Amino acid sequence: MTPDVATPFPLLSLLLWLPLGGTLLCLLLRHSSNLCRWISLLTTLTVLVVALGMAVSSIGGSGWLFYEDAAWIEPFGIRYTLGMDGISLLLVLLTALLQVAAILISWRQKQRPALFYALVLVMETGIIGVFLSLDLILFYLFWELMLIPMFFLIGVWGHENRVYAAVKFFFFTLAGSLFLLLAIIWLYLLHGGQTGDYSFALDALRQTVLTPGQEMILYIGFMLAFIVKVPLFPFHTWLPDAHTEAPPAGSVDLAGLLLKTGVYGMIRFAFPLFPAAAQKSLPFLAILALVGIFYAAWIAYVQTDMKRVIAYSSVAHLGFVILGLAAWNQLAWEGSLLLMINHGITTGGLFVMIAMIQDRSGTRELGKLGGLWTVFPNLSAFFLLFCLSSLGLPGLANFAGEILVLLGAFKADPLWGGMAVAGVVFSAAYMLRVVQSALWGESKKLARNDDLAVREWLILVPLAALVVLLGVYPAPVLEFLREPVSLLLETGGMP
Amino acid sequence: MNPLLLFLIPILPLFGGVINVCFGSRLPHRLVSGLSVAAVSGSFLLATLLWPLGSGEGTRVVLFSWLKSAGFQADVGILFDPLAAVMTLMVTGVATLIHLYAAGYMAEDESPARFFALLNLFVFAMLCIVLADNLLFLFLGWEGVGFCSYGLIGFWYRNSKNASAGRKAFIVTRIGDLFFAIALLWLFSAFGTVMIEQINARVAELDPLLLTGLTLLLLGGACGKSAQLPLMSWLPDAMAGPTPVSALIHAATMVTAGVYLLCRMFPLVSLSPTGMAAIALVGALTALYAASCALAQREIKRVLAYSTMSQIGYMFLAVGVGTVSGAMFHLLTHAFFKALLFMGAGCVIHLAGGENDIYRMGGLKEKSPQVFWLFLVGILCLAGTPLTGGFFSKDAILLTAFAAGDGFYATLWGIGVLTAGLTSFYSFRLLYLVFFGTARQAGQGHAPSPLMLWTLPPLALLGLCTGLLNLPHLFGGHEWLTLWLGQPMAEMLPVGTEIGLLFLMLIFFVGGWVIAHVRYRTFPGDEQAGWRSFLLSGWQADRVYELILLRPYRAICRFCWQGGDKALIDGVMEGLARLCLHWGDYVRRLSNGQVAFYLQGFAWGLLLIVGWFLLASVK
Amino acid sequence: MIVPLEHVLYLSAILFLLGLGCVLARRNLIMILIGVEIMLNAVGLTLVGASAFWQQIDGQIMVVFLMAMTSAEVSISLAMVVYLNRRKGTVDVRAFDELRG
Amino acid sequence: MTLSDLHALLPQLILALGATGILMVGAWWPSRAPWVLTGVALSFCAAISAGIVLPTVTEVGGMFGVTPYARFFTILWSILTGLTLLLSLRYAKVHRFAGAEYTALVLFAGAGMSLLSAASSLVGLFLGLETFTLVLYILIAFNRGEAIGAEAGLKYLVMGAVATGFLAFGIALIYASSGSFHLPEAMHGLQIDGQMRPLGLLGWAMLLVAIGFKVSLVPFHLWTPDVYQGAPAPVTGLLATGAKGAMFAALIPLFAALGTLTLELNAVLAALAMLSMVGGTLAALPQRNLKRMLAYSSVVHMGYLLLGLMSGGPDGQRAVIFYLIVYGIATLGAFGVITSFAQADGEPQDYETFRGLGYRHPRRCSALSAFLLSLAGIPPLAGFFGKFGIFHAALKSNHHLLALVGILAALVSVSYYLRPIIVLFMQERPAQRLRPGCTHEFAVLTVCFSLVLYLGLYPGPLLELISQILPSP
Repeated sequence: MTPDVATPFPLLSLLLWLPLGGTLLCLLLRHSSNLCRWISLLTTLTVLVVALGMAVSSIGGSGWLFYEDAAWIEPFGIRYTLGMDGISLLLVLLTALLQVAAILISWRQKQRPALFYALVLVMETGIIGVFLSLDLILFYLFWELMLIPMFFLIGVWGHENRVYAAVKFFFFTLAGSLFLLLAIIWLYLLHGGQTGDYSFALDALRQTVLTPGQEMILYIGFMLAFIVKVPLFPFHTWLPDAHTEAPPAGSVDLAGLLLKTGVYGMIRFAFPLFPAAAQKSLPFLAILALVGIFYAAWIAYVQTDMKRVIAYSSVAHLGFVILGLAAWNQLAWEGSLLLMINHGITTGGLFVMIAMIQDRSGTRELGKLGGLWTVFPNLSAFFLLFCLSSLGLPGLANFAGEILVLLGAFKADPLWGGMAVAGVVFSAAYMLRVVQSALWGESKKLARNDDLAVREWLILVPLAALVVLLGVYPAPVLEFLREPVSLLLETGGMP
Repeated sequence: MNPLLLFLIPILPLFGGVINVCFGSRLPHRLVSGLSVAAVSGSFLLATLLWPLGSGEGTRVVLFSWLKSAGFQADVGILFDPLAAVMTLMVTGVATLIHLYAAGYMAEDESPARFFALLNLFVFAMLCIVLADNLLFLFLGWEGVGFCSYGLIGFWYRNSKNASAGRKAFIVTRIGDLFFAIALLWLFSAFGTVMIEQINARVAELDPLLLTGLTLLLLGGACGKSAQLPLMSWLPDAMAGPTPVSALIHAATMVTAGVYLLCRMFPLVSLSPTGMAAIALVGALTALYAASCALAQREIKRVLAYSTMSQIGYMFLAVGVGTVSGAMFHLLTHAFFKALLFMGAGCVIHLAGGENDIYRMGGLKEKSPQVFWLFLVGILCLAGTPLTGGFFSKDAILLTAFAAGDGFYATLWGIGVLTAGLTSFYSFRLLYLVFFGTARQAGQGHAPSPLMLWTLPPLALLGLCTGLLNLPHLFGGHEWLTLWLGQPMAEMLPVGTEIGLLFLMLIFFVGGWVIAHVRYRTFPGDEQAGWRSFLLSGWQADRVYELILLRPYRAICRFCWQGGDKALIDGVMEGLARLCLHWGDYVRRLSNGQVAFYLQGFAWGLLLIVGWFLLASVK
Repeated sequence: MIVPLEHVLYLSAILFLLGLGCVLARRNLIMILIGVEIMLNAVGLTLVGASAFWQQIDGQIMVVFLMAMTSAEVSISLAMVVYLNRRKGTVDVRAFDELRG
Repeated sequence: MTLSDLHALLPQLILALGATGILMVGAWWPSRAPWVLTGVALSFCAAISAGIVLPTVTEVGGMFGVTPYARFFTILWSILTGLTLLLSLRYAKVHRFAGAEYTALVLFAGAGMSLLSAASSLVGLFLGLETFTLVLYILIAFNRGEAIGAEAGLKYLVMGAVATGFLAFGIALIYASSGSFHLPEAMHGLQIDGQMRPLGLLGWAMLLVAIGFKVSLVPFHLWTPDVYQGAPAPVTGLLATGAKGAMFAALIPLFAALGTLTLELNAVLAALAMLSMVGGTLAALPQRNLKRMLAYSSVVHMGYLLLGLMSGGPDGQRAVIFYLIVYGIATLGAFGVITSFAQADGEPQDYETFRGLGYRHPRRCSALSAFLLSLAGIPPLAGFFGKFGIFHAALKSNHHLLALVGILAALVSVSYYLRPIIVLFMQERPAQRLRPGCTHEFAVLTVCFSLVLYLGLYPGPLLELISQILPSP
């Protein structure tokens, strides 16, 4: 079933294994940290350029933009299948962009730099792999591959109780994904039993005929892994701890990308494989999302650590995304995917800013900060811009996604849409509290008071430009999303 | 003229703002203020030039499609119809004068770039509200205005009280925006479009209950932005911002956005009687509430702030009784004389050496007769002295309210007349305390810069003469504004009742003046009576909100965090882990090093297996 | 067969249980090893009985292997006993419980 | 025993006769390094001969089969013996082991394991098992330097002796009820009208007790932590991988021969598997000693293997063999790392000594973390496909409950695999530098590390090889 676009040069594999090459180089040359720094930056930049090239070349394309398929493990029928459509293209672009920001923000990493850059690059392979793979076991392999580097990033380069946060992060995600493994194997056996050919290909497994009972159990098995990763309401407590303890690059990856893999997993695997069970579970998902939006927004209001506020704000924003998915119409889905990408950029920017503020003021505690505007006007301006985008000011990134989600959700069920809109007020409450205690008021004693360095400008200007551009003119992104989303909604994914 | 030029009106201030944001701090002070004034005056000129485009049905032009996805279409488009033309002209006109005034007022401020950038962005956002052809673009302007007011109110952010005043304004208006957003969503799900024209055209299809709901939501949105009951507590605190900001935001533009929204969606609003009654009620009550608070205010700008709130109440009352032209007429006159008063207040503060409290001012008449005469004109219009703009517009509203007739509207008319009396009382109280009596201010003030002074006369002239714009028939006028807006002519009351009403208004005006004259002509000394402090704090509104809203909110948040996250979810997880460890310890102690015990393990194993087989085979 | 197989099996079962009892009850290492020997003898008896019952030589060949293995085991065990006695001065099994937990 | 029989048993002969040769000559010419190296050479040449020499006859003396299955395992165990000897070269010098005796014993153990795996009759099984068990009694207590070695040897000896008693009694009872030692006939003989004879059932009960001891299933596992802790590290590696692995290699044809009768044993096997998985995991949680933790982890892994064995069928057998190999490589690697850190005054075991070591010896500690993560079953490493195979087989033979218990055990087990990694890399205390490793140890560790990584990414070829050598039921 390889569609027409048989790419001569395996671009997807290049995209996938380039970061791993960078990792090996970093590990080999680990004694000269400067060299490693440049290698990792070069790798992430090349990945970004390749991704941009692929995006430009596939404007207006339809079906699988890029597709690769090769045998991997015959005895079990596992194949090395990679496929990229509109959604995964955008998410890969987001990954590439945020990885460059992550490397740049940890440019002056003094504690074991080579190992740090190597782990960040392995993370990139894992994330891109999740967004591209179409074979369930390959997907699962990359799903878990993301776990180890993040565990070490938090555990080794974290702050005070980093070990607790790292173990908690590892356990929450692993618990979910082990049930995913069982569900995958059981589905594979059912499919094999019915059709005789044992394979893990996504479109093959979509043909299995399941009794409602089996379908619901398998659906729960799949969703458990994704709900923990998204973090939906009851399973979100790992995120704030992981964020507070993670180093800047780790936080950017965690907030910007890892949360998206959960949502991507839902729309690519869980919903298409078990459409009936998905329909039955939508109200439940919507309720959890709504509770998540309010619950996280309320907690964010009383947090003292800046990173925890942003972490809880991510839980609230992802609540919006899930609400959009639960509304199950084209408008809401395009809105939630757009919001997912915009949230990645905004929150990535926010965490980069927090890292810069921490470098300069030595603390993330809201109580000890203040009056940054007088000392760093440029830095504070950017921080204000990202905060405004995060609280959903129209004309900036998050609003575009949020309004589409709200419109779609309101069309699906006025009660949901109406209540979700209230979430916007609470998000303003906690974001403005952060801005208030950080930027305004009298400025306190500061470690450094030089405003933005050139490197920092390099990170912030593209992100800020994107935040404004995606808010004012999101049409190109929506264009990429249109066809895959409509396919996912009706037939449950590509042929 | 090419309709695309219309887009230049909002784009010029945007362009000015963006340049100031990016390069402002590097440019000299003169260039920064000059650029921003040029931008706004440019769009004012364009508004006057393109005036004919707005006549009749108006012109609709689209720049590009902002959000297009599966049936939802919201694009950056302009609807330049009579209503929008009037508002654009007023906004850009007043804004130009205020920018000039600000150039003088903020001469010695240390970060002019940020101020003028925000001012320009504010005008851009206001123009988006006025010119938007669909509700989502209007919503963009709506929240943009909210943010710019947040930035401007909290401009002197070093004193964190100003910053929190800005935050309070942003959040309270955001609550209003919430209702407006829900109305927007509802309209989209009902009509499948957010274009204002299409909605107004097909508004008859909706059932009455939905109509009332939508009207109430729009009223909620308007209350937030125009500081009406119950979302009014942010306006007095917003005086923390510099005076040009108060003049621009709290006189001419932002607070009128709510009224403009109701006028824009009037076809929808007018179809639900309960909605109209609610709007009228909110307007009247706020008018009364604000007027009563203004009586006891000590700071000059807070008096003007409450007076703005009360006058906006009149405009809501006008919309509530069904006359859009009446509301717009009062909106225009109010914009002119209130901007004049605020700017005059700025000069007064300069004269009094930065003193805000009117009880510690006085005798400024001799100090600067010019400021006195201009301030007097503003006070006369505000108090509604006959033949001034304020008199005609307020009187038109009260006439229509009286004409509405039945018991409910009659009471609202009564409240309106009573508030008119109170208005004249507090206006003259302000005048006497500031300009007459002995000079009580401590510091040595300095004369306001010429730039500030020369922007006042035009506003004074406009305040007096706008009455001609919509003269009622009694005075031989032929209501140009109503004609221009295409609204139905106000039906004729018998001449006798009209004259009677005018006479009644006159009595209340003179009464207010006389009482103020008696009370405040000679300085009565610091009054600190009990009921005054109640009024001073706006009927304790802030304490009430703190008690019933903010304190429970913080309690819930803390409970969610400690109770929900920490105790419940983490507690369960860590409990499980500890349980496993406990059992693990128990099993670990099984291998206690004694070989004999290990052999007993064997025996138990044997028993288990043989026993199981016996059980299996017996079954 | 001169005696029915069941009798042989009962005897060897009793013998086996006696050996097992001795192993479990005793604390002296040598007595435990003796218990093991008794169990192995019981096995030898069963094998011989079974070989007689099935009229095959395999059983007895197995017994020969069994005896060879038992002697090897005894020699190693006694070597261990001597070694332990020299180290700890006692062969009481309870003395050896440093490795625990 | 015609010439062709001897020809068929060549690899085992090379090992056994080589061992006796070394033992004899070693008495006169006591030295250490050369004998260990000759031992390594012998084991590798045995492995090569098993690979190349194509036997003409399929079974020798009715006791040992020479099927591809048997030859595969002979290669495996001789390579394992070679690696263990290579690993213990420096260890022997440090602890002043008697070079000749040590090599001879390890080679005997290798021969015993391959014989056990090749067993096609109960007698062969008994002999193979006893050969390397006796050898292990001595090897465990080989380190005369410390007292705990002796204690470990004692415990293994006593438990081993009793287990041998049960094993022999089980074989005798099965022979009594079926009339033959040869596997296929013995197992069919047990069956009368679909049911297993009561005598046969009792025989199997005894057999299960012996198996329980040998592969340390829960009620019989109490000796494992003490023996792992007491024995010298290379010997523990051999014991953990070879002894248990060979046992399972023998069980596969045994259960295959049993065929439908396994259903009667299923209940007990399920109980043993569940007890092992749950009990082993719980006991390992509070451990603060690396070797004891690895002991309990081996108990859990034996539970998984038993689950795979119960699933039966080609899938089950392939899963067991693959899991065996992957578990063996990882455990050997882990103990190899401990050996490389060992000094005269004993091996570093407690987590205290490992604190912050990750940055002093980055290569070995990252290898150890890789082995631990592979044991935990984290994807990029081989352990994942091992567990995947087991769960695939279990679900295929719809042991849903056991698969669920397995998943939960895997989840909880991750915590005690992570603890050493946390201690190594995440706890900052300037650890004093331990022994720098020598080339032999690095060679073995690199082999294990690359195998764990290679099988994790590309297990295809090995899986195909295994499915070819599976014993036809």
